[in-house]
Amino acid sequence: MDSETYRVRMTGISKRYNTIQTLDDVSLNLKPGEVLGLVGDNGAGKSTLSKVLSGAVIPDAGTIEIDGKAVSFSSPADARAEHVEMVYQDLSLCDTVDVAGNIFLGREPRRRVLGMPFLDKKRMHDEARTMLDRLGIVIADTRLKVENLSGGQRQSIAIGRAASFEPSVLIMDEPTAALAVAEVEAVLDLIRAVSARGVSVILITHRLQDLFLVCDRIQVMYEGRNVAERRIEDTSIEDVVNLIVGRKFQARSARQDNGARA
Amino acid sequence: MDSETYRVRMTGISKRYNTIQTLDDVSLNLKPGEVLGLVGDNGAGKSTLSKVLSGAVIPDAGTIEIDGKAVSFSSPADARAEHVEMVYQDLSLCDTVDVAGNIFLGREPRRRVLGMPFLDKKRMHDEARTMLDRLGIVIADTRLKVENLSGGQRQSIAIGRAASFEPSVLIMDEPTAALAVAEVEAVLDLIRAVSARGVSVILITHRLQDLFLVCDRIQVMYEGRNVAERRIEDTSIEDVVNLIVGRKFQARSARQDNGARA
Amino acid sequence: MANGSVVSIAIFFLVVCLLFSVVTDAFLTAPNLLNIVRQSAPLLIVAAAMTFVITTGGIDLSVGSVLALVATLSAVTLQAGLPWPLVIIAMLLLGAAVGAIQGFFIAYERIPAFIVTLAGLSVIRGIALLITGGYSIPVEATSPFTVIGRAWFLGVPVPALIALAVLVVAYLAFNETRFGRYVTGIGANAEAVRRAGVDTRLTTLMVYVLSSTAAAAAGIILAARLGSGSSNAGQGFELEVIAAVVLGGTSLFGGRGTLVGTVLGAMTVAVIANGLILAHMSPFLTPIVTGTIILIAIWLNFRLFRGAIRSR
Amino acid sequence: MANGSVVSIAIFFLVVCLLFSVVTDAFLTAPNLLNIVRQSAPLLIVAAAMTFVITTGGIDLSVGSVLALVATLSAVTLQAGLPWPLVIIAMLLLGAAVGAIQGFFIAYERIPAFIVTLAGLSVIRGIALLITGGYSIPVEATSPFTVIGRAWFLGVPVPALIALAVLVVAYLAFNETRFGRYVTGIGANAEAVRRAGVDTRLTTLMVYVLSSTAAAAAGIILAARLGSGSSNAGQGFELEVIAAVVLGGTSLFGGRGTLVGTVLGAMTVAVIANGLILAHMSPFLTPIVTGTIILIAIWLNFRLFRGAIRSR
Amino acid sequence: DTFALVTINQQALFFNQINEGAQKAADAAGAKLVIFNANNVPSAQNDAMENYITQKVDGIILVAIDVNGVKPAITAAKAAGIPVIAIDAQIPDGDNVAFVGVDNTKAGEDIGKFYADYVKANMSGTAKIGVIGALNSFIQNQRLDGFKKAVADSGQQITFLDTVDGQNVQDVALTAAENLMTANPDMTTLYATGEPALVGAVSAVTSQGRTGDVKVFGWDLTKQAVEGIDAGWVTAVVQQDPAGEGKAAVEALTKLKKGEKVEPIINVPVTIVTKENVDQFRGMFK
Ligand SMILES: Nc1ncnc2c1ncn2[C@@H]1O[C@H](COP(=O)(O)OP(=O)(O)OP(=O)(O)O)[C@@H](O)[C@H]1O
Ligand SMILES: Nc1ncnc2c1ncn2[C@@H]1O[C@H](COP(=O)(O)OP(=O)(O)OP(=O)(O)O)[C@@H](O)[C@H]1O
Ligand SMILES: [Mg+2]
Ligand SMILES: [Mg+2]
Repeated sequence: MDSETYRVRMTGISKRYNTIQTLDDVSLNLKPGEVLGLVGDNGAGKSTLSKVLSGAVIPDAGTIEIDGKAVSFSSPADARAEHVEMVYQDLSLCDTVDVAGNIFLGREPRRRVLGMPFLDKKRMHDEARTMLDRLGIVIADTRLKVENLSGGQRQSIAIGRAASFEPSVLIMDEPTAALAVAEVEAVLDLIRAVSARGVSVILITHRLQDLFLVCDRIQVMYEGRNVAERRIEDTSIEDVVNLIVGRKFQARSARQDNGARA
Repeated sequence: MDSETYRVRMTGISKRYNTIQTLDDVSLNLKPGEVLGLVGDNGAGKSTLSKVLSGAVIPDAGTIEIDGKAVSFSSPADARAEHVEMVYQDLSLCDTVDVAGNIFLGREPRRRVLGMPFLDKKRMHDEARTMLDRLGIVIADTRLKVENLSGGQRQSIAIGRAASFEPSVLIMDEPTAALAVAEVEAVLDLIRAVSARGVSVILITHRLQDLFLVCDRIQVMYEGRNVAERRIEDTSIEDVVNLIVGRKFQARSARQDNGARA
Repeated sequence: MANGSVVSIAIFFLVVCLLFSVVTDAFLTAPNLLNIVRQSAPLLIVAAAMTFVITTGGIDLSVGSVLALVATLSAVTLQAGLPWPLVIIAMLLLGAAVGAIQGFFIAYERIPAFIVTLAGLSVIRGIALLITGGYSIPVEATSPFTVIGRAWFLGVPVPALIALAVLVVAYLAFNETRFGRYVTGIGANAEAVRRAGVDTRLTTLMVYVLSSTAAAAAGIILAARLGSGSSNAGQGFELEVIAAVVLGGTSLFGGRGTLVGTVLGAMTVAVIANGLILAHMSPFLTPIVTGTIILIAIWLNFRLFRGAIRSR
Repeated sequence: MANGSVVSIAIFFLVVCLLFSVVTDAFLTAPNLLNIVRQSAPLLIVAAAMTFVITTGGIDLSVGSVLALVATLSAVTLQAGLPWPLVIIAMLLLGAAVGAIQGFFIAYERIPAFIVTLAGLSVIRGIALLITGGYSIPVEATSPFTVIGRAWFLGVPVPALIALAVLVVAYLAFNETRFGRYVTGIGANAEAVRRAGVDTRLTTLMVYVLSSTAAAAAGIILAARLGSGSSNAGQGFELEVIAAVVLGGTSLFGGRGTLVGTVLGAMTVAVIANGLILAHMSPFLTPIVTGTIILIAIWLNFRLFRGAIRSR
Repeated sequence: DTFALVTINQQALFFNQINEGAQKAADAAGAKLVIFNANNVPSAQNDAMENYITQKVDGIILVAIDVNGVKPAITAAKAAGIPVIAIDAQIPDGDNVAFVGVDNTKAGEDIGKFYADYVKANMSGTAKIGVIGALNSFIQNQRLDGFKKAVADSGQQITFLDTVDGQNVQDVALTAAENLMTANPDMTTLYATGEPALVGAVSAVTSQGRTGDVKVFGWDLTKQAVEGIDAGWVTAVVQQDPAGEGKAAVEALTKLKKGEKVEPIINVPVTIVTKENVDQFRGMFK
C-alpha cells in the first residue's frame, strides 16, 4: 500500500524504562477516517505507545510519519501542531482549575482589551457548556473546580477537551472506563461522528464489546510487542480475548450471550 | 425482616457539598454473603455513599448499623475496626511507596528486634507476591514504586489490599475500570469466592454485564436518591439501563446480543 | 480561587485595623496610613510577583539579596554619574537577568527551586558586599532619583502609586491572561499543562524573571527612600514576603494562588508592625505579640470558616 | 528511596573533600576532621528530624529559635542552681512541648505549617530575647554540663557521639518502622494513609515534636560547647537545616525522603564552610564561592545522573 | 606570620574599617591576615577559631558577638599557645591576652552626658527621647544602658519614650523610626545606637519632615549623618576609630610574637563629633 494513503505510520518504536522494555519494535498504521482498536493486557504498553504518538513520551528508537511526512515530536506541543489529540488514561486535568479552563487548557480564546490579549472567559464558559451538553454530561456549573467532580465527570471533561479542537488524529486511552451507560453511548457516537468526518481514531479500551461497535481494525499488544492485527469483520470477541491473554481463555464477562434475562 | 439478619443497614443518609445535595435520604441494606450491585449515572452519588460506609466521608444525617449494632464512623480507622474494607475509585495509593508497602499500608507486619517493633519487610514482600499471583497480576517486583505502574497494575494493588485482610464488608468502587479481560475475570472470581465465605460485597460498576455474573441484588441511584432495587432474577440489562438513565434508552454497548461474529 | 482564605484574611485584617484604631490615636490618621502604604510598597511589589512563583509550586529565596544588590548598584552607578533614568532601566534589566539565570536552572535543568535560589541568595548578597566593601553608599539627596522613594503625587506617596500600578498589572496577568492560567496549572499538574501543548519551561522561567525584576524595583524604591544603598538591605526580606503570600491563602504546594489575599497578607504584616509601635509595645514583647496575633487570628478565622484554609 | 540523588550528593561530597585535601594542608588531619564532626553535630541532629518533617510535606522554621531558647534557658537554670541532669531533661521536655503545640495547630487545626512555625520562630526567639534582655548568659566552665559539648570519649568528641546515636535511631525509625512508613505515606498521599486507618494527625503532630526536641538537644549541646546561652544563637539555622535536607535529595513536596542523603547534605555544607576558612578565602568571596560551588556541583551531578533529582 | 581576624559581619562600615586598619598594619609588619565573617552567628565564630587553632595560625583577633560563648575557644587557643586579642567587645574573665577598643558602656555614658548637657543648655532642661536600638547586639545594648544611666544621673527632665528594634538593618531601622515618630508626635530627640540605626533615623527624620523639631544623637558617622550635622539637626555622633583598633590589635600581636609584653587593656578613644569638629572626618566620605 502506498504510504501516502496513511495518516499515521509508526515503525520500530522502542522504549525502555530501567529494567523494563516497555515497547519493543512496535509498529502502528492508521488511515484517514479509520478507527483502530488497540488492546492488550495490563502493562502491555498501550498507553506508552500512544503517548509516543502524542509527544508525551520520547521513544528510544523508531520513526513516525504523519500524512507521509516524517515527524519527530519532542513535546506534546509538536504533536498538537500536527493535530494529534489524546485523552490520557490519567486524564491530565488541573485539579484547581475550573471545568472550562481545563477544556480550553492551552487554547484559551482571547479578546483584545486596549490591545492586551485577555482571556475571553464568557466565551470559554459558553462554549464549554455547549460541548458538555453535546456529550450529554451533567455538570452543574463550568466554574466548578474539577478536583471535586465525580470520576465520570472528570473523564468527560478530558474527552471534551480532546475531541473539540478539530483533531486529525484522536487517541483515546480508556475513555469510557469511568463512564455510565448513557455517557459511553455518547462517546461511541462521538467516535463514529468524527471518523465519518475523516478523523483517524485510536481507541484503547478493555470493554471489548465496544470495539465491535466502532472499530474498523484491531491491533493487539502483548508485553511491549505487536502480536496480532485483525480486521473487525474477521474476528470475534472470543478471538480477541484469546489474543490478549495469550492463550485459550474463557471469559464469561466478555461473552456475547452472558447475563440475565427478564 | 429482622434487622439482626442484616450485616449493614444504612438509613436516611444525607450529605451536602456547598450547593450540591450529593446524597438525599439514601438507604442501603446488605445481608451477610450478599453481593449488591450499586449502579447509577455519573455523579449520582455512588462513591460518596460508599465512602460514608467506609468512614472516609462523614454524613450530615443518617444512621449506620453493622450486624444490628449502631455505629458512628468518624474516620476510616473506625470502619476498618468493624472490618469494612473499600477499594476507592481513585485507588488511594501512595505513589512514592513500593507495591508491598501500599498493600500493607496501615497493617504492616512487624517483628521484634531487641524488643523494638521493626517492619518485617521480608514477610511483606513475600505475602504481597502471593496476593498478586492469586489475583493473576503481573508486576515484576514488589519493590517498585507504584507511581510508574500502568493503570491496571495500580488498580490491582488497590484490590489486593482491600480483599486480603478478612473483611466482613467489602466495597469495590469500579474495581475493574482499568483492568484487562483476564484480570476482570479474576476480580469477579474473587467476589464470588469471598461472598461464598460470607463476606458482604458492594460492587459499583458501569460494566453492567458483570453485575449479572456476580450480584444477588441491584440498587440504582439517581441524582443522590435511591430510585430502584431489583433482585437479579427479576431484571434484565435493558431494565437496568433504563433505570440508570431515567428513561427508555437504547444502549447498543450494553445489549446482550451486540457485536461481531466470526 | 481560594475564596475562603481571602475572606478569612480580610476579616482578620479589618479586626487588626479596628483594634489599633481603638487602642491608639495615631493609627487612623491620614499621615500614618500613608506612611504604612509607603513603607510597605517594596513588600507589596515583591509579594505580588512571589504569588506567581509560589502558585507554580516554586519558591524564590533570593529576593532579599537581589534587592540589596540593586540598592547598592543604584547608588554606585548614580555616584559614577550615570543619568537616573538609565540607572533605573539598567537595574530592572539586571533583575530580569538574574531571574532568568535562576529560572534557567529551575525550569530547564530541573534543579529544585529551593536550592537554586538559596545559592542565589548567598551569591548575590556576596556580590553586593564585594561591590560596597561593606560601606553604605549615599545617594545625593538632590538627585531626581530620590523622587521615586520620597516624592508625593496627588497627595499619595510615589512608592505607593508604583505599588498600586504593579498590583493592578499583576492582578490582570494572574486572573485574565493565559500566562496566569498556566502558572496556576503548572502548580496543579505541570505534566497536564505540558501535555496541553504549553511551553511549561518558559512559563516557569518567566515567573522567576518576574520575581527578580520585582525585587529590583523594590531595591530601587528602597535606595531612593533611604538615600543610600547598603549591602545589608533586605535581610530576611524573603521570609517576610513568603509569609505575606502564604498568609493571604496561596498554597506553598502550588496550584492555588490569590493576589487579593497576598495584598491583604502583606498589609496585615505591615499594619501589625506599625500598630504595635504606635501602641508603645516594648520591643522585647513585639516579636512575641506579633507571632501570637497572627497565629491566634488565623486559628480563630479557621474555626469560623472551617475548611477555608487547607493544610496543603 | 531517592537513590539517584543520594549517589549524586555522595559524589559531590567526595569531590569537595578531595578538593580541600589538595588545596589545604590542614583539612585532612584528624584534629580538623574531628572538629568538623563536633561542629556539625547540632546541624546533623536537627536535619535528621527535619527530614521527617519535610517528608510529610511540612516544614519547621522554628528550629533556630527553639535552639536559642533552650540555650539561654539552660544557662539561666544552671545559674539558678538546678542540677544539670534535671536541666537537660527539662529542656528536652520543653522542646517536645513546643513541638506538640505547633504540631497541634498544624495537624489538628490544619493551619499551614509554614505559618505556624513562622509565628513560632518569632514568638520563641522573642521569649529568649526577653529572658536575656539581649545579653548572653554564661555557663560555669566547671559545671559537668559542659561535658556534653566539650568532652571526648574514646577519642571522639561527645557531641559527635550524640549525633551518631541520634542518626542511627532516626535511620531505623525512618526506614524500619510503621511510623517512618506513614511519614512517607502522608507526604505522598495523606488521604490514602488516612483511609488505610492510620491516625495521620497524630503522626503529623509527632514529627513536629521530633524536630523541636532535636532542636532542644542541639541547643543543649551548643550551650555546653560555647559555655554560654545567647538569644542570638541559631539565627538563620532553619535555612541551613532545610538546605542540608533538600541538598540530600528529600523533596519539599513530601513523599520522598532519605536520611543518608541528609547526612551527606549536612556534612557537605559543613565541609565547605570549614574548607573555605582553611583555604583563607577572602570573607567577601566566601558567600559567592559557597553558593556557586553548591549550584554548579548539583548541576553537574544532574547532568551526569539525568533524572536523579526531581524538580518537585 | 599568619594572623586571623574573626569579625561579626561586613554589613556595618565599622567592622570593615577594623579590617582595613588591621590589613594595613599587617602589610606593614609583613604578616598575612586572614579574615572570617561570622554573619552574626555566634557559634560560627567559635567554629572558625577552632579551625584556625588546628591550622596553627600565629594569633587571633576577635570581635565577639557572644562574649561568653567564645570563651572556650579562647581558652583552647591559649592552650595551643596562640594569643587572642579581643577588639571592641571585652570578654568577661576571658583568657585573651589583651583587649583593644572602646568601653561601650563608658562611651554610652559620655554621649549620654553630652546629651543631658545639650538638653540643659538648649532645651531648657526638658526633652522627650525615642531610641532606635538593635536588641540582638550586645554592645549596642551596653551603649543604651550607659546612655540611660548618664541621663538619669544628670537630673534633667528627660522622658524616655519608646525603644524600637532596628535589628541592625537599615531598612528595618527606617521603618521602625518612622513609626516611632508617628507614635510620638511630641518627641524632640532621637538616639540611635549604631550605624544602621543612625542611617534609618536620619532618613526617617528627613522623610517625615521633622528636621525642624527633632534633634538626633547617635553612633558611627555616615555621609547622611555628616550632612545632618551640617544642617544642624544631627547634633552629635560618637565616632570610634575602628581602623585604629584594628591597627593596634595587629601591632600588639606582632609585639607578642617578638616576645614583648603588651598592656591587657589598650584604649582607643572615641570622639564625639559635632558641628565644631566634623570637618576632620569629612574626608572619609568622599
Ligand atoms: N515512567 C515510567 N517509568 C517506569 N516504568 C514505566 C513508566 N511508564 C510505564 N512503565 C512501565 O511500562 C509498562 C507498560 O505501561 P503502560 O502504561 O504502557 O501499560 P498499558 O498497556 O497502558 O496498561 P493498562 O492497560 O494497565 O493501562 C508497565 O509495566 C509500566 O510499569
Ligand atoms: N468533596 C466534594 N466537594 C464537592 N462536591 C463533591 C465532593 N464529592 C463529591 N461531590 C459531588 O457529588 C456528586 C456525586 O459524586 P460521586 O463521586 O459520589 O458520584 P458517583 O456516583 O460516584 O459518580 P461516578 O460514576 O462518575 O464515579 C458529584 O456531582 C460531585 O461533583
Ligand atoms: Mg494504560
Ligand atoms: Mg464514583
